[in-house]
Amino acid sequence: MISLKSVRVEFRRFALQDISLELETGDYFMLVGPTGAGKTLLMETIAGLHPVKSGEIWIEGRDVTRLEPEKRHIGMVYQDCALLPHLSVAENIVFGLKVRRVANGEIKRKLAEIVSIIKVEHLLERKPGKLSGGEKQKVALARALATSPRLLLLDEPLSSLDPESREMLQQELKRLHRELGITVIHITHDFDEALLLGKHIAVIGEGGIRQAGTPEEVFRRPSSEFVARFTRMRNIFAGKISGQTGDGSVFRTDGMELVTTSRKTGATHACIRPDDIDISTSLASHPAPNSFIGTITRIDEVGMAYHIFVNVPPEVCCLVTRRSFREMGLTVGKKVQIHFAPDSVHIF
Amino acid sequence: MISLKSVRVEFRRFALQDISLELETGDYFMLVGPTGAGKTLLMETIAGLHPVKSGEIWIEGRDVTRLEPEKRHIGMVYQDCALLPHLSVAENIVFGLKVRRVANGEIKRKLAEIVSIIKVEHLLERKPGKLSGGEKQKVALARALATSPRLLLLDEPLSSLDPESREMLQQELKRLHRELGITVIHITHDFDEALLLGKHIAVIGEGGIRQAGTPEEVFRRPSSEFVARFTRMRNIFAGKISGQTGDGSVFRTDGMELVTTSRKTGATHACIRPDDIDISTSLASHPAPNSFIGTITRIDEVGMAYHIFVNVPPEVCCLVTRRSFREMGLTVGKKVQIHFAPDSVHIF
Amino acid sequence: MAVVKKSEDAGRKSIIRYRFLMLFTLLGLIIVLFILIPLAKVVFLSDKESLWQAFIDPTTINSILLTLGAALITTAIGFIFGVPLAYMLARYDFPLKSVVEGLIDLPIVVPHTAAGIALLFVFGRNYLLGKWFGAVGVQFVDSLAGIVIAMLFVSVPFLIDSAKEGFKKVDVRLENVSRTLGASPWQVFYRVTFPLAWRSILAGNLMMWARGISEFGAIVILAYYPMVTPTLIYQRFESYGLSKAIPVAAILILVCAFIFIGVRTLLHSRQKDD
Amino acid sequence: MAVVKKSEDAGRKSIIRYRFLMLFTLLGLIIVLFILIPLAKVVFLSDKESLWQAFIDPTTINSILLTLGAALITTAIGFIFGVPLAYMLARYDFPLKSVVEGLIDLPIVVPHTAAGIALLFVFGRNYLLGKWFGAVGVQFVDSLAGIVIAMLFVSVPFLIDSAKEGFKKVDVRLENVSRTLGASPWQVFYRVTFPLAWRSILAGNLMMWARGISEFGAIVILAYYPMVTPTLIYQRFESYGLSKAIPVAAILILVCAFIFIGVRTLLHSRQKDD
Repeated sequence: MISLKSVRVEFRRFALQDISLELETGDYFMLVGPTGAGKTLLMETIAGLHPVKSGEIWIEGRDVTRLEPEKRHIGMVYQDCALLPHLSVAENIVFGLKVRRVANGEIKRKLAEIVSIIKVEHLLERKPGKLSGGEKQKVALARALATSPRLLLLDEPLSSLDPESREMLQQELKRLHRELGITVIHITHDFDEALLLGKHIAVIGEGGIRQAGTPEEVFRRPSSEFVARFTRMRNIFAGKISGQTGDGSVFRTDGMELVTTSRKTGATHACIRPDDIDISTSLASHPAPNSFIGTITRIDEVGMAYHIFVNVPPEVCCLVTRRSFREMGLTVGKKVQIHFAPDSVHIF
Repeated sequence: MISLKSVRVEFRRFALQDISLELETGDYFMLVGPTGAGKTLLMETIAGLHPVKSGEIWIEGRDVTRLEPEKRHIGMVYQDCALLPHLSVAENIVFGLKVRRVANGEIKRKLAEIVSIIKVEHLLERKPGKLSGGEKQKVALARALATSPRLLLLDEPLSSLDPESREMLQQELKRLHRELGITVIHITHDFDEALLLGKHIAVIGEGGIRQAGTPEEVFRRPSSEFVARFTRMRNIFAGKISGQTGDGSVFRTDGMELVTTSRKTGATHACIRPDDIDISTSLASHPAPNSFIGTITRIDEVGMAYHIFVNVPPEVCCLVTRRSFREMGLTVGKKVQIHFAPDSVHIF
Repeated sequence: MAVVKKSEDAGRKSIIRYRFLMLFTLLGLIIVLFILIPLAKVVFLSDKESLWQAFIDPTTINSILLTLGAALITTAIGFIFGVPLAYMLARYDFPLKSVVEGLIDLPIVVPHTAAGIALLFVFGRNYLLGKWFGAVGVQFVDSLAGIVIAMLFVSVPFLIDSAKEGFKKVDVRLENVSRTLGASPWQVFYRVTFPLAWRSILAGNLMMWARGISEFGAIVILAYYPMVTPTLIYQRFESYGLSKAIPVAAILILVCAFIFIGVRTLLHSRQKDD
Repeated sequence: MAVVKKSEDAGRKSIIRYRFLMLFTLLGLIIVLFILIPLAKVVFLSDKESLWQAFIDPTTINSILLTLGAALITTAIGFIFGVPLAYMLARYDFPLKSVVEGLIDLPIVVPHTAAGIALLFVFGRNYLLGKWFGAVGVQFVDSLAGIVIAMLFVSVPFLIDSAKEGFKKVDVRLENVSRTLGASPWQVFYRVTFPLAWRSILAGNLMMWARGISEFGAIVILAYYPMVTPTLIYQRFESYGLSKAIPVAAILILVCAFIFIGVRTLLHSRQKDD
């Protein structure tokens, strides 16, 4: 188990405060937050590269708060890989073994083992300057894994790659985690990446951890407006609880009354994911709960789908696949009915 | 009308060859390609900042191939905005008018006009160093528009912004284009952005233009494997045409026979977009065309949807919304039926 | 096990680290003291009375004013000829560019007396340029003009290098954007490139000034008279011994140190702005 | 209209541009020639016979060997004390750091004769360190040790600055990663930081060597004898006139130019690697 207990760390004029995290051995933990949130600082602090002002860091039952980085058995991969430019790929991979004065035979054996896991045989003699982005990341991973670390820290390993290499490496990371069972903390600013890879997710921002949990929890039940915005929830409405139903409550916002299955008291915001909203062109005559009629004000093409903005008012953003979009023939100005289930309405 | 006729340009060891483009006045033209494809070089060439080796550039009926940049009436916005750090925001915006020796009264009037279009009043006195990424982009846009250019060149204006500012600026660009009717060439490496904003798209790569057309054309009917891969088509199968049907042809690939409405002869690849594929858990007994049974081998969470990889074989990637995913209860190892319409099969 | 092991580890590590850095600190300290002690001793520990005597001695005053003035003229000349060259080197490629860059820096390592000899060989009364200038009444041997020529030769690389670095730091894309906005290359230079490189150019000018003041070897060969302060120091030392030379040396070191503090302040505040 | 207008525009523009750049080129050319002509004239146009005579003259040979040797010893001392300091300055923050950085660069602008006076005031027979060293038989006045001390004072900033820049260019994250892989700070230094900064350090050493060879003002005060080549040039000039000084100056300029070409080649090939 890895745990951070109220860690405070300062670097230049930036500070992270009261960072508490806990992850099980073998977890794939995504640390996600906007640029400038201090993600790299936190990673380097876990690795022992910045002095901790207060709080504790424990790795596998051992307090490492004041331990030197070289004693922590942590593997680290930076966004730009930080391969040693004066060494070949092979020398980079075995660097950690060399400095630990592992015997030559053992180094050879270990190199062969790592190369059999991460396929970089054809690169071993090259200098890092001659590698592509994806190849560099693989080598950096191999180097980090060669010393059999207890924890692997990845700092935006995929951000600077083109989409194809990125996807290849995502699969590679998934496979490595599955095969080696190593504990991973993976930093990213891309929430989609967090959903794709993470067993657990923590959202970091405004100098601290904002929310942590499973992808489903963070994605569907954000605990604050910051997290809701960051996860591109889009439909966030301010308001207050106005009543109770059999198994939930009614949330009143400007122009809409939302039925939710949640009973959280004192909630000030309700949110609904665009993909949880049904849109139809047939306008039902009898009013159902969470069913509203509105006019399409804007249509945005987003990759393989469309965002349809329906003004009830307020304006509600709905996600529609290309196929449905074509079939319904949606256009700006058209009247449509939107509907969503009570358990899609999350209040906080 | 803007046109490039077989333009060849070299910069250091990099060359762009035989670049031909044509865009109507008032077009919003997206130039999209991977990092290192020479997009910025091409933009700077259009602006007159690199000498053209051969070919011609015409802007609004005038050959500008050898014209100095300051005579071309082109507005340009770099990814990092390139605001003049020693001048205030207001001075930046009117810089182009100052150097053209426009009268002071006219400069004031023009500044007021630009500020009324792009809302940056509250920033006018500040130095660029004190602005956020989104604010910088707005100022850079205002500066480029202040001289009423005939063509606006945007070099990845959104790439370095956080998601929220990016979305704000996308809407801003849409609005400006609509209101001012200016011709825009917008460079990006993000195909989703190209779909969202572009009236026309050109894909650039491997030293030249690979395909140009409407978003729909490029997205659904790529003309080469390069474009298909770049637009994340995912299902690309090598094979050959094996027969004709009433209104199309049959394409045979390893393990599948695909019925398509296209009659293109000599095609060597077929492709199908993941979102054009239906997936169902009820396995039909009678075989229909483009209907296959396979086993789910992998499930990837991609933002608001899932990629389901079904091994027929070959492995086919299908897109399923979160809702359908939950309703069907898809898991790895499950047998499912996939189906797609003949007009979803594109061959090239 | 955890806690004990940890403190052992941490303890051992930090001693090792301490030892390695302590050695480095010690070695570094020696070189710092080696530079500090002579300068501090001359400036602070020399006899206050003779320092004052030197300060009010018209010979000293005149020589210091001559030195500062000559170095100022040199800097102005260097600015006029050096800044355009620095701009060309920073922005354009041309044949033999790297040869020119090397040549420009050569005076930094050319022995000063050899430089003086070389200059005399060209600007001396009976030589090439010396004859031409002599025809219009300018002579370089034992004259202000000679001092300026000698100072210029040894100090102009400092200005050119600093200005070149300054110009290079100006993002070419700022110039590109300015061009598309309608500015001619000349407008781009004086409205964008020059203002943005200004601090580096100023720092280069100050550096050049200070280097001009410090020159002795080249000047002593080209123009022993009128006597610049470094020559005066040498002459006092030769004629009257160390004690008479110290006060003049102290004053000159202070002057140069102040100019130099100006350079560093300029460059330092620029880095903060970036 | 289009074609005619266009060619007009382009024609006019390029003349304006030409004029502005032509002026700059002209101004730059003057300064290039100002540096080139004296050096070229001394090296190429001096009397071949007397150049050869000077070259086989044992006084010249000995003085050149002495100068090169003394500068080499200086460089070695500078390396031992300067590189650790450069590393500390590049990697660690400590109180008064910017003062130390300023102090280190001060010798570049301190007038050379004043530096000589200051050194003599500390290392002279009757002064502080001079006494101590004298007690163990080392004396600095008119000795190799004095030459080395003078050279060290004026040339060590070049090594420290170059090494510091070299260390700074080494990405801290390379060191961070190496630490996590199990390397101690000392291992990180000699396996990562030093090898990656090596070219800058070597260039700094060469620069220091060349600068040591070029020194005159400080040496002439501390150690007129044994005579280093810059002093020899001065002595020949004073005693026999320009024509006897030229051959020695030519040889020394060539030596320094060759070392300097080495520095630039090193730094240039490094930039290509990056």
